[in-house]
Formats: sequence, C-alpha cells, structure tokens
Amino acid sequence: MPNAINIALIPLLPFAGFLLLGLFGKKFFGKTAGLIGTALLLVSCLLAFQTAYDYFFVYGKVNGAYQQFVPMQFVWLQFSKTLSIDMGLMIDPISVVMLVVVTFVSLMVHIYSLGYMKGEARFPVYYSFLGLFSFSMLGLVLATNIFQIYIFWELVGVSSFLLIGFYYEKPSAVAASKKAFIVTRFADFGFLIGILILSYCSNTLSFAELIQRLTTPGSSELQTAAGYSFLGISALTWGAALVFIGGAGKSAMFPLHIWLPDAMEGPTPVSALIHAATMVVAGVYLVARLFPVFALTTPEVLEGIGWVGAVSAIFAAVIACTQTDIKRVLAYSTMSQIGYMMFALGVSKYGGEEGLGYTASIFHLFTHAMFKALLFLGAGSVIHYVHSNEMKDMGGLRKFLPVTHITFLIACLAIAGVPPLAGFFSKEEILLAAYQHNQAIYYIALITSGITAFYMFRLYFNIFWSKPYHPHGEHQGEGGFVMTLPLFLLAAGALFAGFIPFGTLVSSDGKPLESHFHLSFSIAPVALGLAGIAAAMVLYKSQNERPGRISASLGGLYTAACHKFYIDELYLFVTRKVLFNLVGRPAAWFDRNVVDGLVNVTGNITLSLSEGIRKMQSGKVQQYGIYVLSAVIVLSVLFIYVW
Amino acid sequence: MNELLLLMKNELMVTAIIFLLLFIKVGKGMSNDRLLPVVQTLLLANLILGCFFNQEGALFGNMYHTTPLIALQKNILGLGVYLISLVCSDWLKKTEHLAEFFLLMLSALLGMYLLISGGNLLIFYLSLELATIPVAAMANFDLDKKRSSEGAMKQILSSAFSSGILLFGISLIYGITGTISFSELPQLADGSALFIMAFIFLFSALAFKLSIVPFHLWTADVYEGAPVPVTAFLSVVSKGAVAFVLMTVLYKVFQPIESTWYILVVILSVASMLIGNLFAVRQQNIKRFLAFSSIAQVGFILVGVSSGDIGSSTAVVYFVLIYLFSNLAAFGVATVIAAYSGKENISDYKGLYQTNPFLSWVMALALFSLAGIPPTAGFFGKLFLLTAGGSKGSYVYLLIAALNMIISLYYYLRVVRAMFMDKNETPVPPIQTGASAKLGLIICGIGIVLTGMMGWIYDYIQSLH
Amino acid sequence: MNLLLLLGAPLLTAVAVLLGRNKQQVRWMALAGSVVQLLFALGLLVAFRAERSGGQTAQMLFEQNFPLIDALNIHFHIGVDGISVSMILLTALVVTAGVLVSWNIEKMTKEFYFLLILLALGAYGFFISLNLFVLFFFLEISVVPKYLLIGIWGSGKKEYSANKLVLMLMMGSGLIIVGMLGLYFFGGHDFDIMNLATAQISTDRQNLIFPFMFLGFGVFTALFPLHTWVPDGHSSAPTAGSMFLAGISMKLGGYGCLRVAVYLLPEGAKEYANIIIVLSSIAILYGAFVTMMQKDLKYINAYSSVSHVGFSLLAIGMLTQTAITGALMQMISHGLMTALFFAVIGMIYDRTHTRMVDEMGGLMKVMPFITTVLFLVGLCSLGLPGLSGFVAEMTVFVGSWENDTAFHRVATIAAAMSIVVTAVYILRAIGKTAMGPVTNAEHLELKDASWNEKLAAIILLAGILSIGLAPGWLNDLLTPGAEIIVNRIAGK
Amino acid sequence: MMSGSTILFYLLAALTLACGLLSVTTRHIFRAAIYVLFALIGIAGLYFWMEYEFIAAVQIVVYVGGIIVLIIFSIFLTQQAGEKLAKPALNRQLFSALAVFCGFALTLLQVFQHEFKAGAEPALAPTVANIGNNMLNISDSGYALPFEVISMLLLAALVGCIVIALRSKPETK
Amino acid sequence: MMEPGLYHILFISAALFFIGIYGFFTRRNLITMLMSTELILNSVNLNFIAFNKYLWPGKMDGLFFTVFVIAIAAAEAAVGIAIIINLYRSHQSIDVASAEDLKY
Repeated sequence: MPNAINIALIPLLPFAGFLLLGLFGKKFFGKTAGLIGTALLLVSCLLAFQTAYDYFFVYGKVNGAYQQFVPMQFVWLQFSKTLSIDMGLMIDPISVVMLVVVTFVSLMVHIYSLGYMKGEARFPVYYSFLGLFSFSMLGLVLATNIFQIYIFWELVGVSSFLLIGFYYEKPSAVAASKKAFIVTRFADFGFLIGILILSYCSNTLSFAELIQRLTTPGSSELQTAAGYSFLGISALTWGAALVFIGGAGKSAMFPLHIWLPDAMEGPTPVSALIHAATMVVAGVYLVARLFPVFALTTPEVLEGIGWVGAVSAIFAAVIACTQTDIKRVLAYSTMSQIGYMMFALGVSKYGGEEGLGYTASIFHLFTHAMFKALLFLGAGSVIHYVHSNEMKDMGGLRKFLPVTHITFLIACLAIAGVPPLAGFFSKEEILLAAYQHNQAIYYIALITSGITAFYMFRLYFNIFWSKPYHPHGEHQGEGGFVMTLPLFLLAAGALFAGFIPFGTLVSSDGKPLESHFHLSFSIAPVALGLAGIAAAMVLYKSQNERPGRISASLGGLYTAACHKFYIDELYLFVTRKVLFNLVGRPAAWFDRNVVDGLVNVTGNITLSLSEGIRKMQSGKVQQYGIYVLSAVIVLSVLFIYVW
Repeated sequence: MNELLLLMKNELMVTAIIFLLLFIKVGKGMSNDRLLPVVQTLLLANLILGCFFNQEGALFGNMYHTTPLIALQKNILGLGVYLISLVCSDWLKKTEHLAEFFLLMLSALLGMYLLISGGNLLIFYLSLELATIPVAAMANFDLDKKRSSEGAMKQILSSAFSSGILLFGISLIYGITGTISFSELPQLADGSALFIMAFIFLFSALAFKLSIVPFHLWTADVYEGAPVPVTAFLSVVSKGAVAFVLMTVLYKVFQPIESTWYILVVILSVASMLIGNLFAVRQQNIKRFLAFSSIAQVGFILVGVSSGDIGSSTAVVYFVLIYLFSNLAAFGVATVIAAYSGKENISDYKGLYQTNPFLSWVMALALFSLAGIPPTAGFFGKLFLLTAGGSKGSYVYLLIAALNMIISLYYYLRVVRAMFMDKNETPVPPIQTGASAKLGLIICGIGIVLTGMMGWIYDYIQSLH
Repeated sequence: MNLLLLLGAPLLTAVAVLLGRNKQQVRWMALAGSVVQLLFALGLLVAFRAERSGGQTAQMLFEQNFPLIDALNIHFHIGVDGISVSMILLTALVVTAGVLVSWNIEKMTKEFYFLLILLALGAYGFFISLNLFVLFFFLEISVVPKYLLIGIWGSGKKEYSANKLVLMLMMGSGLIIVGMLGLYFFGGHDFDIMNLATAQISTDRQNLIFPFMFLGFGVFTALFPLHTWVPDGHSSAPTAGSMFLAGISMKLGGYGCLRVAVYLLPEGAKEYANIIIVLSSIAILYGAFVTMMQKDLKYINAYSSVSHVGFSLLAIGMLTQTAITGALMQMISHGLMTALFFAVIGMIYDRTHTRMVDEMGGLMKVMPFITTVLFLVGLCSLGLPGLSGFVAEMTVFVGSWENDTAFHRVATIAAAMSIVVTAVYILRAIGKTAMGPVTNAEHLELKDASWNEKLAAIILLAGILSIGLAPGWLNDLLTPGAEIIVNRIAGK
Repeated sequence: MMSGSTILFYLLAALTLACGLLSVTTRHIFRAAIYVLFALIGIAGLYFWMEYEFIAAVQIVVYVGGIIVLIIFSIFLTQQAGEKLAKPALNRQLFSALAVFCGFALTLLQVFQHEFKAGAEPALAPTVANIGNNMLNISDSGYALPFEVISMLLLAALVGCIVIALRSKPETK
Repeated sequence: MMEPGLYHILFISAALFFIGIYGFFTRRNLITMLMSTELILNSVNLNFIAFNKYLWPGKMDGLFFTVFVIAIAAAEAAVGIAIIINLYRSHQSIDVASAEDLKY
C-alpha cells in the first residue's frame, strides 16, 4: 500500500521551501537559500523514486493491471451535496512517472541554478519560486479531482509567470510573463467551462467517478448528458473539447503557442524546468488523465487532439528552422515535440494493443524531459559563457565548453531519433501508433522528424562549429561541478532512458503492453533523421553562403516562418485593435459619458429647472395673489369636473 | 370655573404672561437683560404646567375643546416658543421692544392654542387671524431695515387676501350647511360641487399658512425680510399649529369628502416637495434657504397627513416635534451668526468649522435631521411620515417623496460642505455664544439626537389618541 | 455572547476618540477600539461555532429583541447567523486595517477616526439587525460619514464625488424605504425579518416590491448601471474611506439584496432573476473592460470592484444554494481584497504622490513589501487558487452552472470570460507599477512600508489566505444561511 | 310691478357695485377712498334692507367712522391727495381680469347651480337684545369666547401698531 | 324682474368679491390694495347675512360672523396701515413696486 505521508511530502517539501525562503530568505538565509531549496528537493526526489519503485514493483499491480490508489483525500471545499473540491493524492502509472520526471528535472535545475544563478540579488526569491513551482506541478500531477488539477494548474501558471518575469526590470521579461499568463489563462477559461460541463454531466468532480460514470455505456449520467447539446454538438463533446483547450494552452499547442517562445525571457534553468520538461507537458498529462473519457465517450475530440498535435508539431518544427535565438529554437522544438505527444494520444485507442499511442505519448514525455532539459541546460551553459542568446554571437564553442558540447550532442542525437538513444525509442512508438491508426498524421510526423533533426543540428553546428570563437572579456568557463553534474545526469537519462520497458509500466488500461519492435519500420524515420543531420552539417558546419541562398530562394515562406507565421501579429491585432479599441475604449467612453453622464444630467436638469422656475418667485405680492387665485380656480375645476 | 381653569390652563397662562408684559411695559419697564430671563422662566413654567392635569373636555358649547393630545400639541408649540426665546436671545437682547415682541409672539401663540382647540369655524377664523396679524407686526420689528418692512407688508397683504378667500369659503359652507360647528358639519356636508369649491377655498387658506405650493409664494420673502426669531416662529411654531389644525379639519370636519382631499393633499404635497426643493437648491441666504426647505418639509408632512388615520396624526405630531428641534437649531445658529457678524449668506459659512466647531456641529446636526439622516431624529420622523402615508398603498407617491429626499439632501449638504470643507480666507470669527443661546442649542441638539432614539415618545403620542 | 457589545464597542470608541487630547492619543484609542472590535468579532466566530456544534440549530443565534416603538410594531431585534458572523468579521478586519493605514492623517485626526468608527458602527448594526427598520437605520448611518470622509480628507474632485456618492446612495435608500414600507403593509404591519419571512405575501405584491428593494440595495452594491458613484467615490476618498466603501459598504448592499430582497420576496426574486443576471453579467464584463482602459490605480480597483461585485449579484440571480454561498463568499473575499488593494494604493500614493500607472515603474525594487502585497492582491483579484478570490469565483461558477437553461449557461460563460480580462488588467497594472525599470529617479529614495502599514496588510492578507487556503470554515458558516434562503425560494 | 323695496334693493346694489368698481379703477387715490366709502355705505344699506339694522349700524360705525378715516389719514400721511396713481401694467391687468373673470364665472355657476337648503328652525330676530344675549353667553349658542379672542387680537394689533408706527428714531438719510 | 332674494345678494357679493380681488391684483398703491381687501371682506359679510336671513334664521351664526369679521377687518387694516406707513418711511414710497427687493 502506498505510504500517504511519504507521497504527501513530495509536494509539501518544496512548498515548505517556498514559504521558508519566500518569507525569511532574504533576511536569514541569503546565499545558503539555494542549498536549502536543493536539499528539500533532493529529499522529495528520493521519495518520488521510492514511490515509483514501490508502485511499479511492489504493490501497484493487482490482477495483472496497475491500479489507481488514493492514499489520502479530504474535502477542501464542499460546493453542493454532490460536488466538492477534494484534495488528495492519486497514485497511478502516469502520476508516478510524472512524479519522477518532475522531481528529477527539478532537482537537476536546482543544482544547476546553484551555479547559474550565483550572485543574483534575488537568489532566495528565485529558489522560493522554484519551490512554489515544484509544489504546484507535483500537486497537479497528484490530483484526484478535476478541480484540484485546475487549482494547481493555475498555481503552475502563476509560478511560471513569476519565473519568466524573474528579471522584472527587463521590460521584455515583464511583457513575456504577462503574455504567458494571459494566453494560458485564456485557455484556462475554456478549461474551466469544460470542467463545469463535465462535472454537470457526471455530477462529480472526482476523476475516478467522473471517468467511471462517463465511460460506462448506458449510465444514467451519460443518458442525462446526451439530452444537452449546444449548436448541434453534444454537451459532452463541448466539455471534452474545452478541457482540451485548457491543456492546449498550457502545452503551447497551435494556435495557443505564442507565449512559449517569449517565455524564454526567464532564466534558462527555468526554461529547462518549466517550459521544456514539466509544465508544458501538463496538457498532455491532462489528456492522458482523462483519456478514457476522450477515447470512449468523445472519440471525435480525440481525433481533433491528434490533428492539433500534428499541426503543432510540423508548424513549430518549420519555424524552429528559421529562428536565430537558440532558446527560441529550443522552445519551438519543445512545442513540436509536445505536438508529438499530443497526436500520439490522439491516435490512440483505449485498452490493449490499440492503446499503444497512449504508452508512446507518456514514454516520449519521459524521454523528452531528459533530453530537452539537457538541451536547455546546455544552452544555459552556452549563454552563461557568451552572454547572448543569438547564434551569430556563437560558433566554435566546442573547445571552450567540452562537457556542454558532448552532452548537447547526445541530446541532439536523442531528439533527432538516432538509435539507440532515448528519443529513438519513444518516437518510434509514436510513429508506429500513428501509422496504425492515422496515416495522414503519420506522414506529417515523419516529415517533422526529418525537420527536427535538421534544426537541432543547425543549432548544434551553429553553436559549436561554424566560425571560430574569439573569447573576449571575462569568462567563467562551464560553471563548475554544480553546473556540469546535472548535464551528466541528464545525458545519462537521454542515453539510456529508452531502454526502460515502458509499455509494461504505463498503458491506457493499466495492463502491461508488449512492445513489438519492427526494425524495418524504423528505417524511414531514422533515414530521414540522418538526412536532416547531414543537411545541417552541409549548411552550417562551417560558415558559407548556402543557408542565405536557400532562405532567399524560399522567399515568402522563409519570411513567414521567420515571423512565426504572423500569429503574434494576429493576436496583437485582435487584442490591441479589436478588444481595446472596439470594446474597452468604447466601454470606458460609455461609462464616463453615458452612464455617468446620465447622473450628471439629472443633476444639471434639476439645477436648470430650479433656474427656470425662478421667475415664479418674482417678489411681487400681487402676482402671488394671482397665482393663489388661479390655483384655487384650477383646483376647484379639477375637483368639481374631473374627480 | 375650576373646569375652565384646568382645561384652558395653557391659554390662561399665556394670557397672564401677556398681561404681565403689558403691565411691565406700561409701568416703568425693565431692561432687556432682566426681562428676558423672566420671560424665559415664565415660558418654562408654562411648559411645565402644560405637562400636568391634561384631560379631555369641552367648553363654551363645544367652541373650545381639549384632549390630552391637543394639550401635547400645545406644549410642543409652547416648547417652540421657549426654545426661540433661548436660541434667539442674542437678537432679543438687542431689540428695543422686547416686551412688545413677546407680547405679540404670545398673542400669536394664544391664537394657535385656540386654533387647535377651536370647535367651530368662527373660532377657527378668529384664532387664525390672531395667529397671523401679530406675526405680521413682528415681522416688521427690524424697524430700520427696509427688508423687514417689505416682508411685513407682503405678509399682511397676502394674508388679508388669503383670509378673504377663506371667509368666502366659510360663508359658502355656512350657506350650504347652516352650521359653523365642527361637530355638526360632517353630518350636514353634502359633498356637492359647491361644497367642494368652498372646501378648496377654505383649504387654500390653510395651505397659505402652511406654505403649501402654490400658496407658498409669500413665504420666502417674509422669512428673509423678517428678523430671525420671527422667521423661526413662522417656520416652526406657526407651521406646527396649522399642521395640527389641518388634520383636525381634514379628518373630522371634512371626513365626508375624504376621497377629494386625499387627492388634493397628494397633488399639493408632491408640488410642495418639488418646488420647495428646486428653489432651495439655488438659495444663497440662509433664511431664504430654510424657508424653501421648510416648504419641502411641509410637503413631506402632507405625506403623513394624507392617509388620515391614527398613525398619520401620530406621525405628524411626532415629526413636528422633531422638526421643531431641528429647525430651531438651524435658525439658532443662523441668529447667533447673524447677531454677531451680520452674515446671513451660505457662502459666509465657509470655513465655519475652523472657527466655531460647536456652532458647526449643531448646524450640521440640524441639517442632517432635516434631511432625514440617522441617527438624528429627522430620520425617524420622516420614516414614520412615510409609513403613515404608505398605509394607503400608493407607492409612486412614496417613491416621489423618497426621491425628493435626495434633492433635499443635496442642498443641505451644500451648507455642510461650506462649513466643513470649503476653505475661506476670512471665516466668521470665533463667537462667544451667550449662555442661554448655548443652552437652547444644546437642548435642540439633544432633542435631535434623542427624540428619535426614544421610541416611547412615539408610543406616547399614539396612546393619546 | 451579547451582540450589544458589538455596538457598544464602537460607540465607546467613538466617544473616547472625541475625548482624546492629542492626535497620538486619538490614534491609539481608535486602534485599541478597533482591535477590541476585532477580538469581539473573532470571539463571536468562536462562540457561534461552539453553539452550532453544540447542536444549536435555530436560524439565528444570540437573538435579542426589545420593543422600540410599539405603535408601529418596531422592535430592536438582533441576532446572527453564519452569514452575519462572517460579515462582521470582515468589517472588523477592514476597520482595523483602516485605522492602521490612516495613522499619518494629520488634518482633523479626531474627527477622522470618529467618522471611521461611526461607519463601523453602522456596518455592525446593519449586519446584526433582524428588523428592517433597524437595518435601514444602520444602513443610513453609514451614508453621511462617507460624505464627510471624502469631502474633507479626500483628494481630486472630492466634493463632486462626495456629492455624487451620497446622493446616489440616498437614491438607493429612497427605493429601499418604499420597498420596506411595502413589506410592512403587505406583511401585516411588521418590520421583523423573521416574521416577514413567514408572512404570506402574494406574488403580485412581491413582484411590486422586489424591484424597489433590489434596486435600492443594488445602488449600494454598484449594480450596473447604478454604479457610477463607485469609481468617483472610491478614487476621491481617503485610503481608509475607500477601503471601507469598497470593502464593507458595497457588501451592505449585497447582504441587503440577499437577506431582504431575495429572502423576504422569493417570488419577486424568481420573477426578476433573469434581469438581475443580465445586468450583473453586463456589469462583470463591462466593468472588466472599462477597468482595462483605466490609468489611475484607484479607478482600476474601483471599476474592478464593479466587475467583481457583479459576481455576487450574478450568483444571487442564479438562486441556487451553491451560487448564493458563492455570492456571499465573493462579498467577503472581495471585501478583504479590495480593502487591501486600496490600502496598498494608498501606501503607494503616499510615497509617490501619484496614482497614475504610467508615472510609476519598477517599484518592486524600492518597496518590495508593498509591491508584493500589491501583487498578491492582484492575484487574488484575478482568482488565483490559494487566495480567497478563487474560492469565491469558483463557487459562483459552479453554483451558476447548476441552472441548466441556455440562458444561465451563457451568462455564466460570459461572467467566466471576465477572468481573462481581469488577468489582463491586473497584470497590466502590476506590470506597469511594480515591474520594469524604475522610471522616476525620485522614486529610488522611497521607503518601504512602515509598521502600521505592514500590520494592516498582514491583517487583511491573513483573512484572504485563511479563506483561500482553507475555505471550509467559511463555507460551513455560509451554507446553512444560503440553504434557508434557497429553501424559501423553492417554497419549502 | 316693482315694489319700493325692490327698487331700493336695485339702487343699493347698483350703488355698491358701481362704487366698488370705480374704487378699484379710478386713478385718484382720494376718490378711490370715497368710492370705497360709498360702496360700504351701500352694503350697510343692504343690511338695512335685509332688516339687520344692528349690523348696518356696526358697518357704518366701524367702517365709515373707523377704517375709512384711518385710510384717509394714511393717504394724507403718505401721498399728495391730488396726485394720480401710477397705471398698472397692462399684462398684469389682463391676467388679473382673466383670473377674476374665471373665478367669478365659476363661482356664479356653482352658486346658481346649487340648491340651498333652508333651515326649519323658527327665525330668531336679529334684535339688539338677542344679539347681546348671545354674545355674552357661554352656553351652547353663546359667543363669549370669540369675543375674548377678538379682544386679545385687538390688543395685540394695538401694541403692534404702536411699536411699528411710532418708532422712536425714524431713519434719516 | 324677480323679487330680490338670496341669489341676488349672492350675485352682488360675488361680484364685489371679485371686484375687490381685481383691485388687489392691479392697484399699485399699497393703501388702495388695502382698500380692496376691505371690499373683499365686505362681500363676504354680505354673504353671511344673506345666508343667515334667507336660509338659517334660526341661529345667528352668520350675523356674529359678520360682526367679528368687521372687527378683524379693523384690526387688520390698522396693522396694515401701520406697516405701510413704516414702509413709506423707509422706502419713501407706497408703490408696491418699490418693495420688491425680496425675490427669487
């Protein structure tokens, strides 16, 4: 049986860190703040590993299938007799996997930041924010209740906001943090409505009951829910789709992705943690969490998810080829990879062999966390070294940053899907799932994997090869042990994580899934990947004219991709021009001039009436007499003849 | 004879004081400083005496009748006069004709007593005149001031005119019914067209005295022209008396045509509130301002009068008591300031709080009470008037009344704003208020604060019915 | 627990303040008084919970009933249920914080605190009265002190704002009077809320009176389009005044809408529910959009109050138990939050002498405490979990969703949409003031919060967090009351 | 055939109305006073005609002997008797005429439409003895109280007049 | 022609009443205004006497009313004249238009 206290401690330790460092960090801890945060997270991480081990190998499997456990649960807020927000811990394969990923990556980032953030004025604050984020993310992962997930969802959002805007004096960071928050909040609005719909349909907020009620054919809830529709689409479909919108926002799916590249304004380790490994996959996690509902009750939404994922994957990959800011390249790459995970879920079915996409998605989530975090931390080292994000300021760094170079290369190979690195295995499974269920998506994914290899190696060559680097000014080198250790550990992950028999651990219905590995199937993607690497090598290994010529020949497409297909501009147009000018400003005008005006006009009418009847009081006593007599006559006539 | 002494004790006491004053005047006279306390003491004695031995009874073949309620009404008026003698003492001490002033004022008070107690139209008419003519003379007591004469002239001429109309109405009523007795009229009233016309003629005179729009036009001019104590007397005591008698007239005498007078009262009350408020909004002179505010207040009183049951007469009596405290406090402050600095304009009150916090607080309290803001008594008074008026269930009317409170609040706050918020380079200098004026103001202040809180007062008034 | 103490404490404080000899003495007396009130409020909470858990199931506890005016059947009837207890607690918190943030007022200190405490008295009395007459009395008590507070200690076009505020509130009072008298006559010549709740008033009559009552209290609670006193009044008022106005005054209206209009006139409430919903949905979105365009911090908070209070009204219009609980939670949450917001704005204004967001920037660097609080309060405003706003808004949404017509759904979605707009304006405001580079070099010299300001902020934050982190206790307090109201609507 | 009494009545009526009308239209103030005097005498005549001799006597004594004298004195005090009065403004005249006409029409209409009832009690002759009895009687039909009231009123009026008219230091400019 | 009776007298009194009112409205001299009010009061007296004689001869209410009205008229006239004289002293005129300072 799961140990509730141990599991509860996993999120609570970082939270303790947040409180401790947030309230007293500056005064009492100062430079030791990082160590405290790291130590707490280390414990948390160990507990997570222990939980994972216990779950997968000790108690989790009952009757040949992994079961859900809720070791702890309490009512946090009772809305009505049936609906309540419960806070609890849910242990099942995906949450355990996520526990491991989150605590591990978070630990790596904590350690790395000891070096990377050294000397920052708000060092304790930074660690407290990291603690808050870890807490929120872990709470999200462990949620037993759809509202609980929403709560932590929001908290994750705000921690992300805080961390992106960590350099609050930089206007671009402030703008980016705002953008991230508002865009995800917009998505959360959909999520919230989705929750309301689902909860209304199922009459519960608890995941287990909700899934059970909405997936049992012929259940009374389903029958009731079938009675409702809006715009000809059934309420459940709406609900599922809206919940997915929430996930899409956090996971930066097209077209809600615009915040992710900007979010790179945050400190690089933060990008590694939040915007590569953990928070951005929350959407995937959410879909996986509600997978039975998507798969069994609303397959049309699931198909939509598949398409959104596929489009995001290739869309982001194309943009990534044109970006020059290395973190932005990685950001788009993240988006693209999450697209993979999404469509893997989208093409999956529930149960047995059909559920391969589900396993693949979580598998890819796991491996991606390793190599993407590695990539970001590597990029962090580079940026730390050259004090710039731009490719043009780099080149030939392999001699100066050997550890970074090697680990970065491993990560690139892993993401490019070169066997036998981690990415290869997970990607292979995804492609297989897509191949089996949706050929169109399969081809998109195939092409994307080629592009992925290309842009990753474009990045790699531009940083480490290309032109020779002339160091200027002072350089700290690779930042010492605290910064290289995480690189090594993550590189190990990227190298070996693929060998984990994931199918036996995580599957859509809990029952182990035998992975069938066809060597022949892998030829196409691996070949495409290698072709991409080769192309990148030709173009970017050393400085030459070819990239320029190619981009020129691509013309409009290149420019469009370079400008991220003008999605940002579209948003800006909608918000600034439409919302501000057509709604906000008129509303403000209306308020000041019409609503308020009416009040003032009432006052003015009174005053001018008062001025108008002034003449009545003329001071002439005879006139008063005439008034009196007239009044008497008029009243007499009125009362004699009218009433 | 004993019965006469007992039942008419208020009237007799006042008459006694009048004659005492006459003797003092005809004799060698007294200085103001000595006379004023004497008069104040006598008035207080009258007031205290009035509180005892009240019983029901009729004299002179029903021409005069009294009940405990009527006695209470008289005492309220007596209290008004007593308070005027206190709060206006600064002005009174300066006047040349103090004895005559009180003589006239008490004559008017006597008229009011008889008005309330009167049992037929003749007494009604005579006492109405007795309550008016001396006041017109008093209005002229600022003998050197042009405005005072003008006010007095307007007062006497327009009241003569109005009593002409009143008499014409009475004569018609007499012709129709053959009686002038209040107790016989209800049975004989035939509700014919001529009778209604006669009633409106008669009502116009009461409306004139109460300054109900459109019979109010003299009010502001006279208030502004007359000396402050006279204005206070007119606006408080005189109004109260007429309001009391109005109820008697409407509820008892003209009970058969209730449906007619109800509509009449509603129309005129709405008109009074509106016009009074609209004029008050633009006034500069504090007395004129209070004149129009009192017109609006009368409109409010009519709300209570309109429904014509026990609750409404209780509410009206209660409100008059409160109105007396509030308005006298306001006039008291106005007199003190006028007596010391000669300033009567609202703009002169700017920055008053800085120099005269006591006066400012009293004034503010009075104005809040007039506006009907709790915890002052005015709140209770107005609410009970509305409650009384509401029993007929015309909510539009109540709404109009309630909304009129907003306009009135607006202009009352204007004065408060001037005193508390506006800055002024040359505010009224600090004033050493005289002891009796201070006492009067404090009594008014206590009355404003406590009358409302002490619910038993209302119960007591109700129990007298 | 004698509820009269709750009236006695502020009354005594007010008198003591008037007798104070110097400014410092006055301040300490006001503080002591308000702390005593806060302790009373907390004690009341404890006592109330003890009584309830002791099995006391009467609707109102600690009732007292004295005849006031027999002739009109007016009784001084007081008593509390969970709703009142929580409102009293809110008042006590806000008033204590208000006393603390006003520490530096030098102009007519004595009068200032006197009026402030008078306001508190009005609010306490309002929340405990079970007689319409008494309730109205206390409601009105809190009108004029506002006028003076704004007019004397305010800033900007204070006279205009003070006038507008008082006149509009009086208009509300006027409507309430009419409704109240209607209830009195239709309900058998009685003002007592408990009796009126059992009186049989025909549907037609309820439909006649309900608009008066609801609009009347609606003015107090900034019902669209009767909200224009809010921005002007709030922005001109001194800090404590704004805190009180937005934190408590607007709640008087909300409480009145619920306790008087909806509870006593359930048929009327049903009849007009849809109109309420439409108006409040408009208020929510419209308020949010107008806020987005504001540049003055106080205006931002004032308009956002319009929007937030709209949630309360929306929930009242929804007439489900959860929604009504949500409405009350939103009132309390908003009360705390907006009071804190105004307190922070006041602190910033005291230092920078501007409230224009464009003239600030990077204040996080200079005054970390104040900006952190600002940030927290902003997060509360945009409904972040862990802070009270979230709990309240979600309860409102869930409760609103219980109605299953398309109309209610659309209204709920429209209202929920505002959480996005709220995020936009809150982040804009915070981004411009707290974040970014310091634009005005003079601001670099500014000091962070002083002890009294910190204490004020902490008091209010404690309230916000205690609801946000563990909403159960508040929910338990409010739900029974909401249930009674809903049962009455359902005709049970 | 008209009786003498009828003729007398019409003569008196004509005198009263004509003098009344003239008194409000003439522009000589002294003449106005005289016209009023004659109008009042006409009324006194009507009282005589109705056999209310006591009232007629009072009318003559109080009005002719008192009020008109007072008025004429005050005219002398305040004005040159021969001076013509200022003409009233035309529109004031028009409005007044209109209002008065309407009022007159309404009154006549109502009065002539109304059917007055008559009392059934035996007539009480308005002799001086009867009047005196009633006036000083405090029983049901007595008028002692009004009598007292009017005496107080006259006293007050007297005092008021003295104070106002005999002010000690007339304003001198 | 009819035998003169109640209605004749009522006509006379009504006419006199409105003549007086007309005078009150139009005369600009204060004393003449006062005279007009005397006419008004007299018309009323005529009414009372007529009613008393023709309709209610059983009691003398009308008669007494007339007596008291005459007395009041005297008092009113006296005070009125005193005020007018005083006004004349301060305004040097008894034109009603000279005393119109108090207005609006």
